[in-house]
Amino acid sequence: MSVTADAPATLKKNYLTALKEAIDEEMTQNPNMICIGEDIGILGGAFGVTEGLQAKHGASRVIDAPISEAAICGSAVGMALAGKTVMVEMQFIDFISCGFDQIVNMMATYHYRTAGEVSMPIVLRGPAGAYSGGALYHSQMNEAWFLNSPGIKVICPSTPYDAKGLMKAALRDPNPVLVYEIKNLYRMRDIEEELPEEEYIIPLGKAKIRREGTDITLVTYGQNVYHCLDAAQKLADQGVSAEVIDLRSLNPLDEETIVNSVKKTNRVLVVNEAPRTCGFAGEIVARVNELCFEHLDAPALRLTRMDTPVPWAKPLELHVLPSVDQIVETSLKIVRF
Amino acid sequence: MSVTADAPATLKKNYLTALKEAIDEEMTQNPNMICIGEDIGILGGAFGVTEGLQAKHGASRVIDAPISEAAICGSAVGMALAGKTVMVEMQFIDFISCGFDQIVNMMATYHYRTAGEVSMPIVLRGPAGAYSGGALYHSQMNEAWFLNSPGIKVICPSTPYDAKGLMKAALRDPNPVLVYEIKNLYRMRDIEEELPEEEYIIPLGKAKIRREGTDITLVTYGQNVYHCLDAAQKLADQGVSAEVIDLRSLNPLDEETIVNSVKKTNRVLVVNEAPRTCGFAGEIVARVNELCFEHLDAPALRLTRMDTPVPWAKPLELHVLPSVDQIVETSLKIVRF
Amino acid sequence: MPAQKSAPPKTASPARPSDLLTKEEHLELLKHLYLARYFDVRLIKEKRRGRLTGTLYSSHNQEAILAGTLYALKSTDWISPIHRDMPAFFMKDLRGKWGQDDRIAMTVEEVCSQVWGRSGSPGRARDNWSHIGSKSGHIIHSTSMLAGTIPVAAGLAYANKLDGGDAVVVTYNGEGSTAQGVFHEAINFAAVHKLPVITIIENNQWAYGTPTHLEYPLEDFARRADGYGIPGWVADGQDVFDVYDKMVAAVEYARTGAGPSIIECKTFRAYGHGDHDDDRAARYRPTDDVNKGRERDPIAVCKRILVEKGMMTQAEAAQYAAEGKGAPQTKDEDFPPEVVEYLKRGVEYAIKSPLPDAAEGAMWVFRETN
Amino acid sequence: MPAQKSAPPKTASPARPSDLLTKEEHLELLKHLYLARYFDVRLIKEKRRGRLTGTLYSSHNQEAILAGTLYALKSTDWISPIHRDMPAFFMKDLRGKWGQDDRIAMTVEEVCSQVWGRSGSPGRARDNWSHIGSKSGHIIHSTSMLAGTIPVAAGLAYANKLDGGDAVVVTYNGEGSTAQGVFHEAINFAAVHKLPVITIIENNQWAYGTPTHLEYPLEDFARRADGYGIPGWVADGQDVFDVYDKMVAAVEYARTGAGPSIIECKTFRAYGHGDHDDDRAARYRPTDDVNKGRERDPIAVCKRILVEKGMMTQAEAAQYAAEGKGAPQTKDEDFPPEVVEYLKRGVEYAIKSPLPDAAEGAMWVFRETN
Ligand SMILES: Cc1ncc(C[n+]2csc(CCOP(=O)(O)OP(=O)(O)O)c2C)c(N)n1
Ligand SMILES: Cc1ncc(C[n+]2csc(CCOP(=O)(O)OP(=O)(O)O)c2C)c(N)n1
Ligand SMILES: [Mg+2]
Ligand SMILES: [Mg+2]
Repeated sequence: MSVTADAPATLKKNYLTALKEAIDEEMTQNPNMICIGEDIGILGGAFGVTEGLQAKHGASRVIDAPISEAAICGSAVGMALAGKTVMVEMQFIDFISCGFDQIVNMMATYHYRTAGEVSMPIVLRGPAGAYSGGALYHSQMNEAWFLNSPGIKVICPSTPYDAKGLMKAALRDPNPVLVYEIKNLYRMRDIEEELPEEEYIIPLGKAKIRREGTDITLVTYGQNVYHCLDAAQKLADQGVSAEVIDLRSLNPLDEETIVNSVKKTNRVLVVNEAPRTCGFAGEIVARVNELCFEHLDAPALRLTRMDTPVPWAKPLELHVLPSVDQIVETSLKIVRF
Repeated sequence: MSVTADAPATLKKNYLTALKEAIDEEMTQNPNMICIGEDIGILGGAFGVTEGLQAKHGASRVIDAPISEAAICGSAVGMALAGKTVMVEMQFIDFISCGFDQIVNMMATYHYRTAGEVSMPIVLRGPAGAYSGGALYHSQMNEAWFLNSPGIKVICPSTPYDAKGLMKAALRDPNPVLVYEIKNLYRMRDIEEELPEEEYIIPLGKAKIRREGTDITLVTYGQNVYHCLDAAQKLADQGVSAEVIDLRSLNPLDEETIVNSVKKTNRVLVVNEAPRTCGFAGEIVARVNELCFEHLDAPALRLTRMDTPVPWAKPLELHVLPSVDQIVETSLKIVRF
Repeated sequence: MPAQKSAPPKTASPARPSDLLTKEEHLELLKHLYLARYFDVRLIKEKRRGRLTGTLYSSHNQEAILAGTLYALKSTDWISPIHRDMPAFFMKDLRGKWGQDDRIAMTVEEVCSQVWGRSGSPGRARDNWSHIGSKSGHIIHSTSMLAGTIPVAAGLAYANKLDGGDAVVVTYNGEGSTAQGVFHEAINFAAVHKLPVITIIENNQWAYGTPTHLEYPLEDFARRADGYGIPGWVADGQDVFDVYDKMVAAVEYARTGAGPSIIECKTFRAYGHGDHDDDRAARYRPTDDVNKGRERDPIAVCKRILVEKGMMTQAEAAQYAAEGKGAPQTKDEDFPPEVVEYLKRGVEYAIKSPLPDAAEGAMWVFRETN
Repeated sequence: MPAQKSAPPKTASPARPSDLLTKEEHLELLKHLYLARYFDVRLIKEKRRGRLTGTLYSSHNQEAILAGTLYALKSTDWISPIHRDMPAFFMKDLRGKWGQDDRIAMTVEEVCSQVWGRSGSPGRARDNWSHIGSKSGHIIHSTSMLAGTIPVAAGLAYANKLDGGDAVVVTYNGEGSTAQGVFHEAINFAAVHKLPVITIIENNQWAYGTPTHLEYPLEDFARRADGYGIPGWVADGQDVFDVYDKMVAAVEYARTGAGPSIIECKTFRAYGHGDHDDDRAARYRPTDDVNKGRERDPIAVCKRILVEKGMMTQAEAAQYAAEGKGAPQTKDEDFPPEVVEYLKRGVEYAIKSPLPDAAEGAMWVFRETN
């Protein structure tokens, strides 16, 4: 595609830049905001999300922490207690397991324990997701751990526009918000887009219909949004009209958008890449079941990672993760139920 | 009830004794078995599950560890690598969050990562469950974290007989098995029972129908088994025949028993006390939906803890947990759907 | 350049800081010991009378640690007490403020309401026992997870320093808790950034049923400081003045920007881990050790020093004989009446305070808006 | 009684252990340095030729740490290398066994198959890069979580000691990784039980993009040992003989039951954190520091000592000139042919080894039966 003079390609921004802008804008507007993480300052982050931030806002507000996830998460709590807004970067979301107790037991419950006296405006964010040969510890989508731990909001943007708007909302939220950034999307060319010049915020808890359809609802988030969109195209070729819902925010969850869609299509497939058992896909199936069982013409199904770790070698990895073909196939099964 | 001569009450054993016997018997039979945990030796455990074990088997096989859950879980991995069977006690299952990474990333995946070369015969066990005024950190049922982490089996016995038989099976399993012991049941008089003189094992992955019924299936585990049995009795008074399935083992899961029951009753309510979102109750709802949707005459529903921590004061605690009345009420709603 | 030596620096003061305290202050410290002791005695009695349920983690015999450390702090400083430190919650800021409770971090009414699990507690009985705190009163709310507030303290200290504050943040920990990974991570972080964080180690020789030699290879837990090149003081935890002296040094060190430090206070756990453990503890702890460990009652030690310093007569010292007794043997007459009165007020308030409404159980999971 | 002092004990040997090595052994150590270096060079070249994907964590300039420590071990000892230690996997047990690969913990073919992600690797390419190991070869399989194998090492050492074995367990860690909580928990546990666990700290001055002064307040990471009362040696990580000497002392200390210890090896990371970081590293690391850090190439240092000791002539030392060069500048001719041959065999094997079958992805989540 050739670039025309009146649509300069340079204005398009990738997912990573969108995140960076959101953080930078909030750091600029909110002098009470601190960033902490491993290698986020001098290096600018393993993926570069915080590049330039330390030079601009100073080493005391953009802290290169020791490799101590528990101390990082715990000190974020202390900073919040002192009135700060804190952005915590996990170098990979997989390493969140090392700060787990401080997050689920200290941070997530602080507001609850104090009957509202203390709030915890903390954003925990980091690169996540498989399909990239990252193997067991650089591929995780472990959101279910935190969705089962009351007191943490969880979001997962899939476009640059959403990434920026949701990140800004997260950084203004008085509660802990965990952001699954899809590392495969950071620099993906296909999804680059122009972002508004003026400031914008996307409130947490609003899903987005990425494609309208009438025969089946595909509920998903993260990079599976693109798999579902591809599958919807293939389904269209076979005469099946699929609606694709990008949840964007898992907690709070936009049940209304899901229910309205199901009322229209009467069929649902939920797709995510986390392990199956007790994953969020099953949760959506359960909710659909609770909220609109009588509208279902077929069982609400899910396509997820198998209950395995994410293996390294490509054939292994692809084997355990949902694919476009599987989405098409399962959708057809549901439609023909 | 008066005790007759030919049924000496002294033979009845409680849940805690059953667990203790299982561990002791395995320690005796398996010289390669080691126990490690906080205060399990000199003290005999906070609740006394390991009482007498150190005196009998020695301080080098029953280790009083420092307050270091990560080192405890990690060293169990090392011991397993050296060919040992290891029993790890968490003083309360809540503190497992402090050893989280070693469990989900090191222990659970070891067999997988080595393509089967190494097995991890480790039992992680500890007191769990709410309804006892234990507040946020002495009440948790955090099984969903581990059910979403491939490579760990999870069980939750509800009777002395099961506790012993399942614990012995767990201690002979070549995989990590996480045991949720219900501390409210440890010394509960009502459930004491005679245990067989001869050795017995209950294989993991077999559910138990605690009460047969035809109108609705109540799927549950842990102390909610008793709530469901009480509810079933009340339902019977109202002419509704409820079947109560005690899962006993969550992974592996006995799908067959659930499906067979649903085929009979066509209605399901799942009851557990973990947080709702991404909890195991939702998982069961999703599976029922996948496996026998066409047999459902009403939506499969769940009754769980609300998505809150477990608060301390009794009225607060009861408010967020499922109750017998709620089970009855929800069952009636389902039956009358 | 970070400090390369871990030897405790000399304090700037020529004399022992405690020698600079006035007679009133000396006497006030003794009163704080009485207060802490009476809190414990009172709760045990309330429990025996069936007016209280739940587990009590006694601070009996360890009161000098709380009194001595808290006396060296300003109200802008933060503290984080744990299960064995209940009196700390109402003793913070008490120096020179007896009878002016409104200026105190947390009132005894609030603390007792917490013990009783009533709505009068700041957390509205959502979490139990020592899991209480106050943002305005500068007390961190702990979870049950031992050592868990040390990183919180480090973050607080970091933020406060960044804002130009001079607050010191003090966490209290049992010696057993120092084996937690988060202890290491947090102190390492605090040492790198020279944060004003003071870690008090209450070495009472036991961590529940585990003796110290199974928790740590060295005699002095203060030596943990050496791994971070920070000062590690050892204080006589039975002597409120020695504790105070070491604390003054640590506070000065912290407040002048030199960084974190550790104070190990040697003491002995008087009873079981909690009162549920009293019977078992009698079996797992050698009687001789227990007797020896309880020989030097901090109230007695304090009185002896007051008499030696001429701030109290022998007769005055003998007036309230709370020392050297178990709770059941201790009578109200063994305490100054105002101490009894003070705690009584708290207890009565708590008992009258209603339970929170059931519906509150579902509230405050998230804060609704900013 | 646990050790109360943390000063490194004297070794029993009168001379430096390395002085007791034969000429052949001296030369063998040099060969091991060549092997490690060539592995790195070869992989970088394979990647540039497009025959390899993925990230390379170079051990360039740090080879003496691996060669010197491994040379002091028996095959019954266990090791746990991490990302920067790839050559360790095939160098374990190599002492005196050149050409007898069947008796070696892990073959170079297996290691290369791992790098290439092929089914010929022991883990069948289920996990990547250094996440490899061998139960029979006594190599612990690490996760990505830094310092994560130290507790595993402690448990292994515990079990082995219980069974009367004399194995020593050695973990390798970057200096940045010592800030992990699990480092503290595991070493504390090992110190309490005097377990034969040796913690090697490869202090290469950087942890990814973070310099040491932001990771730890002291100059010497070996001082972390002081918090546990265990020996903490500092070795010159560029000098394979100094590393060997310290390691012999640590092994002897461990094997005689005295307990764990730490050896910090001072070195410098030659390139970026991984090869993906080379360009950025050139920006975040001052050029002068990098030049200085790479001044003392371990191959050059080793040769100089060999010449000094009269075990090699200047001319022999000059024959293979691998030292002081970047990978692209290094040619096969800069290495002894048998070294090139050895690695080449591994690479060729790996490249021919097929990818694992897709279906294996779902296998071995659980072991089916006992
Ligand atoms: C992370 C964690 N593990 C285990 C426990 C259970 N526990 C509560 S108190 C205690 C002993 C604490 O000993 P110590 O730190 O010496 O304090 P002390 O009670 O002696 O004052 C234990 C093991 C806990 N609360 N947190
Ligand atoms: C628990 C954990 N946190 C973060 C990371 C990401 N990470 C990988 S290597 C690295 C730097 C390691 O530095 P160091 O320990 O000094 O070893 P080096 O790479 O310098 O050899 C980091 C932060 C990780 N692997 N594990
Ligand atoms: Mg103690
Ligand atoms: Mg390093």
